[in-house]
Amino acid sequence: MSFFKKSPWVIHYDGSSCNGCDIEVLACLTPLYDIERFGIINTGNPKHADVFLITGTINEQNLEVVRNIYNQMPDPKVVAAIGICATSGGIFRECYNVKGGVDTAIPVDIYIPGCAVRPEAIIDGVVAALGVLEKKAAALKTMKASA
Amino acid sequence: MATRTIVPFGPQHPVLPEPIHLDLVLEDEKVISAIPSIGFIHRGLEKLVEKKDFLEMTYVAERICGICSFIHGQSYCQAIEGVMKIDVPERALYLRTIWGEMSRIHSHLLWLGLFADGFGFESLFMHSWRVREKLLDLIEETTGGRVIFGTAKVGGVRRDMESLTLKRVEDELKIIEKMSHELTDVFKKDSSVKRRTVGKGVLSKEDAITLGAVGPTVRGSGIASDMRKLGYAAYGKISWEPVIETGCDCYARCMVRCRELYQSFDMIYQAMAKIPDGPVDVKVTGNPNGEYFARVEQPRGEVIYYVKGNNTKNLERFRVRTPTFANVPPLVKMLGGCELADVPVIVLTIDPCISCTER
Amino acid sequence: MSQMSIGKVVSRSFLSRPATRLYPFEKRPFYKATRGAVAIDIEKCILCGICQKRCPTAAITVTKATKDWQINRLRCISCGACVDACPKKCLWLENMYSPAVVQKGADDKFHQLDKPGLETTKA
Amino acid sequence: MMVHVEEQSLVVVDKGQIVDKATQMSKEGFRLVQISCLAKDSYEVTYSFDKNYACAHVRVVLPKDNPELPSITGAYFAAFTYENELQDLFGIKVSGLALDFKGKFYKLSVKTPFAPQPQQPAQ
Amino acid sequence: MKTALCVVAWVVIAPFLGGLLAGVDRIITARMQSRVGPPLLQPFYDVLKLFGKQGVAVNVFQNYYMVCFLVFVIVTGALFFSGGDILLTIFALAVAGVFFALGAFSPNSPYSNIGAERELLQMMSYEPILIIAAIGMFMVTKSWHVHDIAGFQKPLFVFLPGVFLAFLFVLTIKLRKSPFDLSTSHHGHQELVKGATTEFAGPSLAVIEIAHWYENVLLMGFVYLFFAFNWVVAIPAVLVAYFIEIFIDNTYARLTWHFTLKSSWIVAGVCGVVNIFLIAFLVK
Amino acid sequence: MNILLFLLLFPAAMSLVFAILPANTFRNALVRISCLLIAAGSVYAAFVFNGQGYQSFKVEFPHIDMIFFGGEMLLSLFLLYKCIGIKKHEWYIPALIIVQAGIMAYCEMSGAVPEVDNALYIDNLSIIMALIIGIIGSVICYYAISYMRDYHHHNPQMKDRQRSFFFILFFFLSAMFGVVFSNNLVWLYLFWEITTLSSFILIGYPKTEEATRNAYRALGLNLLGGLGFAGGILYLVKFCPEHTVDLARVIASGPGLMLIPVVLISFAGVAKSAQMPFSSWLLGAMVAPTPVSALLHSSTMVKAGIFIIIKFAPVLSGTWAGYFLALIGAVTFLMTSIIAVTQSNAKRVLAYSTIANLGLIVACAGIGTYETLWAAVLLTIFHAVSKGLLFLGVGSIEHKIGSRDIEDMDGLIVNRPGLAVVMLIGILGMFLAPFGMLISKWMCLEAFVSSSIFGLPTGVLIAMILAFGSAPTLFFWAKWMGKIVSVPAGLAKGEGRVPGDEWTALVVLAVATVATAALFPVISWVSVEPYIVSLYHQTVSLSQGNTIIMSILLALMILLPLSFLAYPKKTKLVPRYLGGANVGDKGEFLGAMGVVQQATMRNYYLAGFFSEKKLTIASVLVTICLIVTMFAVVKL
Ligand code: NFV
Ligand code: SF4
Ligand code: SF4
Ligand code: SF4
Repeated sequence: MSFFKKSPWVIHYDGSSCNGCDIEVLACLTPLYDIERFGIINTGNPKHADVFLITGTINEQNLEVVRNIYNQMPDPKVVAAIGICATSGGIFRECYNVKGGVDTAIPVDIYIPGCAVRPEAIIDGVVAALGVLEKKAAALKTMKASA
Repeated sequence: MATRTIVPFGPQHPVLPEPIHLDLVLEDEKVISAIPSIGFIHRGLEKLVEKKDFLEMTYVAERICGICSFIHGQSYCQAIEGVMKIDVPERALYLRTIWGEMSRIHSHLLWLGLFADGFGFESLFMHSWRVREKLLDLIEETTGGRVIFGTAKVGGVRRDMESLTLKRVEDELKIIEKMSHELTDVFKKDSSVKRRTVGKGVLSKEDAITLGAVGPTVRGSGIASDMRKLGYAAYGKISWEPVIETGCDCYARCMVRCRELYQSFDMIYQAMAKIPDGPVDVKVTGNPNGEYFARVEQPRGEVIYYVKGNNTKNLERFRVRTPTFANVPPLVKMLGGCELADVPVIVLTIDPCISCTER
Repeated sequence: MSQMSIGKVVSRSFLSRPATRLYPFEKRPFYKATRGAVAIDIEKCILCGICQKRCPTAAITVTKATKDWQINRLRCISCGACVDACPKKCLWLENMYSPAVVQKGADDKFHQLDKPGLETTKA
Repeated sequence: MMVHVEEQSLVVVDKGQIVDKATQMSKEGFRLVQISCLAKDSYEVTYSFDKNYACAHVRVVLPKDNPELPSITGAYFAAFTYENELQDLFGIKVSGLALDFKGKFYKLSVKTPFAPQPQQPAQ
Repeated sequence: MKTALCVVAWVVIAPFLGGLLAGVDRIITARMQSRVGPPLLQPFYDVLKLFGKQGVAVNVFQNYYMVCFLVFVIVTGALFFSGGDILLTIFALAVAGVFFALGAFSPNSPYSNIGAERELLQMMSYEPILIIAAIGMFMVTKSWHVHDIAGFQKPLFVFLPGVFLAFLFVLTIKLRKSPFDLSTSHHGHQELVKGATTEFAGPSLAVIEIAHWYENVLLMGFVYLFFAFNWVVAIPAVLVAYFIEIFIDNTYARLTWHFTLKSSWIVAGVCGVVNIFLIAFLVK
Repeated sequence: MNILLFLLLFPAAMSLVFAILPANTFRNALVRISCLLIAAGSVYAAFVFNGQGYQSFKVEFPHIDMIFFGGEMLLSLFLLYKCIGIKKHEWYIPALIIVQAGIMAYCEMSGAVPEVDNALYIDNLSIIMALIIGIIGSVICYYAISYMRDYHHHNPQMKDRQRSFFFILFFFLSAMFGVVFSNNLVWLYLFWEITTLSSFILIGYPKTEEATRNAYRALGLNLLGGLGFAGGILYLVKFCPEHTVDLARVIASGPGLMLIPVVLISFAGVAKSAQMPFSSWLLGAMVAPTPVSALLHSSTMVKAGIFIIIKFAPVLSGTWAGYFLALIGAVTFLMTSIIAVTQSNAKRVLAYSTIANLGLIVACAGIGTYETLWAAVLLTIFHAVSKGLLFLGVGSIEHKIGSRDIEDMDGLIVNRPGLAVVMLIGILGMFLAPFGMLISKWMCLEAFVSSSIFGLPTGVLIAMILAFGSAPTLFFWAKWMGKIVSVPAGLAKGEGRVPGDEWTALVVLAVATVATAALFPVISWVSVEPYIVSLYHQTVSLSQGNTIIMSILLALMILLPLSFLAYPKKTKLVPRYLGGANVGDKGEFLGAMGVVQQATMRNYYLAGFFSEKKLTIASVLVTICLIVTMFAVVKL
């Protein structure tokens, strides 16, 4: 039995979002949406996190930061690109400093569109991400077993 | 031997929702120096004018920031209207005022929560955001978006508010105002909050001027500087005075925002009482030609929109100087000699908005 | 200075019902004004391409040759520019947001948002 | 009715005078509002100062080649952010900066993106 | 035989109690914040999940200290619940605390390091009161043994109100609650990210969590001692004490280490010491 | 008796040899052999006399008392000679010398010094002290061989005066044996003064300005204490109705008659053990080469001060003077523990901790009940072993990493695992359960709470002070351990090995630290308890339950680190958390202005919170008041 579904801890990083998606992620933690109901905690520390919520585009300066955070997260982990900026670059796609969506830096497991994303969409998206997390956990287990 | 502690504070850091980096040099936990590094959110959107026409840029301006989104849109429109000498219908001006102040309330409530989180007062954070959600419902109902209002438009606003809605909004706002009182009282009186804010991050009146502080940051240092006094939108037609506090510390800046909350409620009530009937936009024809500096009071202070058009669809130059950008030098000053634990508190008292700052 | 100034609020909250809406078990209908995903009545569309031109994020692709109107939902910022521009008024913004997807591209193109079966209005 | 239009006062000064001008402004109690730049055939650097809600804009025009500016951080320390921006985004060399980030204020994928010269990818 | 039974019971049951306590804590906290909060068993889900995670670390040593931390917390509790010497219990708890700090020092990363320093500062803040509490208990019951203290027929807290107050004060530190949640940021966010636990991931984080459960139960055991004359009173008293701690957690901002150290020493010095002297003169 | 004479005379004899021999292999071999012999001698003495209780011996030697008197005068002359060229403000030093010599001469000349039948004695306490001096002292001398070679290697500008160094070192040991074996207080006084002289010379060894200054400070303060000693003798021979300088008789006479001289001599003990108003000399002594520090702190000098106070504990017991003496110790313990928190120089931390622990011993001895005395003796043993180890460890580390700053010891566990383990054992020995220091502290606490004077709960106050004082101890030791175990990125194993002699010394002491902890009940039972019983006719012993628990704890402490070897090390290593700004995996990050920086952790010493200077001044004032009170209440 895997408990990943019951206790997904998240870390949130603001790539170069306009804050719109950002504060919606925070809003999810607060009383009206309260995602702690699903066991979700915003850890703020990559080493404790299972789900990487990232908002905003990837630009020259945060590329390495995003990779660093991703690499410091222990397996199994999933990445959720939150908001149009994160999924595709959105309205800033053509800016000189913008490289594009999150998948230009790290593999993304779930894309949650919206500008700004609604908290409900984030909840739906994270729940969908948990399915992926579960699968990855199972894969990790078999890998461990075979190793 | 390095004799001091060097700590990278950010860019990813749980107390800061947005990326900002500080090189903190500490001696036990005393901050000897704090050198900021920014640019994590720099997208370069000012240059988008080359690719998007000046009307389309409204959508970009609204997305400079998701917190002060509406006023960005408004400021952009005012700048274009300034260049093109467009007459905006009065109802639109009042609507801009109402939405602008709603946006300020939402921004301040949000900040109160983040500030509380910054000094580890989790329940205060939660309750601030609980109240804020009520306001977001009103915003969503009247604009269609929770954080990106999407109602700014050159020459007016994109949608109207029916008078029935206006009445309901007013009633709801009264409830929200009552709820906010419970929270601002905590900021005002609680001993543990005071212990964390009084005397922290002092910015003297002189420094506030020479370092170019704006918004609640400068008003917390006892200087009445509020761009709404310029009288744009409907601000010239309602009665109000800038809020100032003279404490010069984190507590004073917090108090400025707490009081501004109620000022904003009051402004909305006044605007609702005075709002005339009529159209909410005019048709825009032609292209901008000439330059204009528009100055508007954002929740965090004065924002400057500079536009220069050359009679084509695309602007020649578009520049935004946001309040947080102006508040960075004062921040550097405030951080010197504080405690590590005060770093988030002080950083948060300028209400940093990095996405605004770095565009 | 007062101690535990928030005590009243905290105790009241403790004793009364939480403010939480139990999403996804309890859903609140969206407002009429809520801007969600773009939807199209493809029957009415004349494939004029104005919406494509007006879209600030280039989310819409209109291909006259294949009579195709497509939208990339991972690009649309729900600004409504296309809706405002469409001469046939065949576009509108749903109140429902577009759903999350696991694969980029796979779900990129579709004509009609699956009706989420939500009430779309309140008040 | 007419929208409120703020009066725009603008003086153009020589590059050599800007430091004196800034010092004078500072003595008179003006606040530095912003420094912005427009690069076309030449560089137009505009300094804005404010006192009692009255804004004074001062402009310096620099030639296209090797633009250089003296720093006004002596008069307004806060100018360092704007002047670093001038260096990074426009490629204007600002001499005597109190806090010089040496082109590391922003990390950009193209060098001096706002300069009229053709842009090159950084590094 | 009974001792052995107590020890086994402690080792086996305490983590469940501790986990439940943490679950209740989280729900009550959520309710105070007008939220629904996680399911009751959430702490167990968390820990079980953590065991399923990959254990990343900065160096090969660091996780080991945490195992030592857990072992020593268990030993401490075993000492306590088997009725051993109360001072020795406190000292053994200090050993456990030191291991925790060493674990946090080991990765030499700024946040966990400052967390470790703060952990030590916290220990420095609460040690005097723990010792004073033990002394007070001895002076009243004439025994250093938990066994005898628990068997004391009169209500201890009546004799030791000041000490009990001071103890409640430091309990906030030990339970890692605001305003003294300095070293690990158990609740909410702070300048130290996750402080001492920043560099721990997966299984070793689970180990830390379990150790904290044990520790919390042990601390509740301490509270129990003050009311041990009658378990019908004691158990509700323990729960009330815990509830008060949660309430305090939700009604205070996090304060600084200066304040923590100063205030806890002052409280120890005033409430604790005065109480002890009164006892010394009154209870002969 | 012969073995006593051997211990007294052999080191002195060897010291003369070393005064002649230059540093070479032969000399080194000779030093090693002497060390072994001295250690063996003390062990032999322990074997022979343990369990025999108090034994005293008559020394049949013509004019022996005259010789001692001559020695005293010579010593004074030598010291006066040394005072040529002192600074102006140090005028008090020759003055003290002259006053003391005058007092002794007056006593002698007036022919009032009574005879002592048995001038030498041995009892369980002397045995313990002799073991400390014999074993730890000689281990330190042994260590000094290679240390001094490296020392001069590292400090080429310094003149190599190893001959006088080793001369004094061994002479010092002789004097210490003299202190613990003399039953004649006049003899004891001479030995006492010789330790003062030796430490004066050893501290001044580097001949730098600072060293000279500190040496004179040590001399001055110890002479001030010596004045108390001389005063005590004067009282005994001139004013005391009992009229004796026989130590055993003084103690047996009890507080009624003997409190005044005992308090006077205890005052000397307070100075020698560097209690609070006098603590500065011991801190200044840090300038000397490390073996000297080790010697002064663990087995000689300060231990002489402690020894005399412990010896007098039965007289002090239950008196107000004794209580105030205890308070001096307690206040010293509290304050120096707090000050130690602010120190980053390893030797200063050790010095403050020594003063603190001696304070604890003084507090125990001052209270003087059988329980506290038991704890005091055990503290002395454990402190000697661990402190010796720590000082030698720091010395070796300093030679290897070129710094004695705790901040520079980070990564030692990777860099120099051997030294790190040694240091960790030493530190554990100082403050954590179940090691000796902590166990004794625990016993003190229990003992203080139940002690009282005239029914007043006086001990409780000291117990409270102890409760507060232990907390900072925990802080600075644990912090030091933390530094040692922290692993900075990109650290390689250090170059060069620790010299064999040093290693031997370190290992012996490390093993001793663990062994004393493990054999703690045995030590208590075999040697401490008999001593206590002989004085009080009752004693403490650990309950069996606690002994078992402690054994379990100790076993865990030993087994846990060992089991690390079996611990799975398959974890994936990732760089430390640096807010996502990491560059590479060496702990570097991309800082402001695009500069790549190393994240460092230094200087967490709360120096802005606790001020060394202010605290020192405050505690000096308090302790001076306490001393005045102590003398004032002698008559109570
Ligand atoms: N208020 C505001 Fe902005 C703007 N302009 C600013 O710093 O929030 Ni995002
Ligand atoms: S998707 Fe929209 S709301 Fe979200 S960050 Fe991007 S621009 Fe802002
Ligand atoms: S603008 Fe309207 S009609 Fe024209 S292509 Fe788009 S949807 Fe069809
Ligand atoms: S709503 Fe805006 S972004 Fe979306 S398709 Fe229409 S124009 Fe494009």
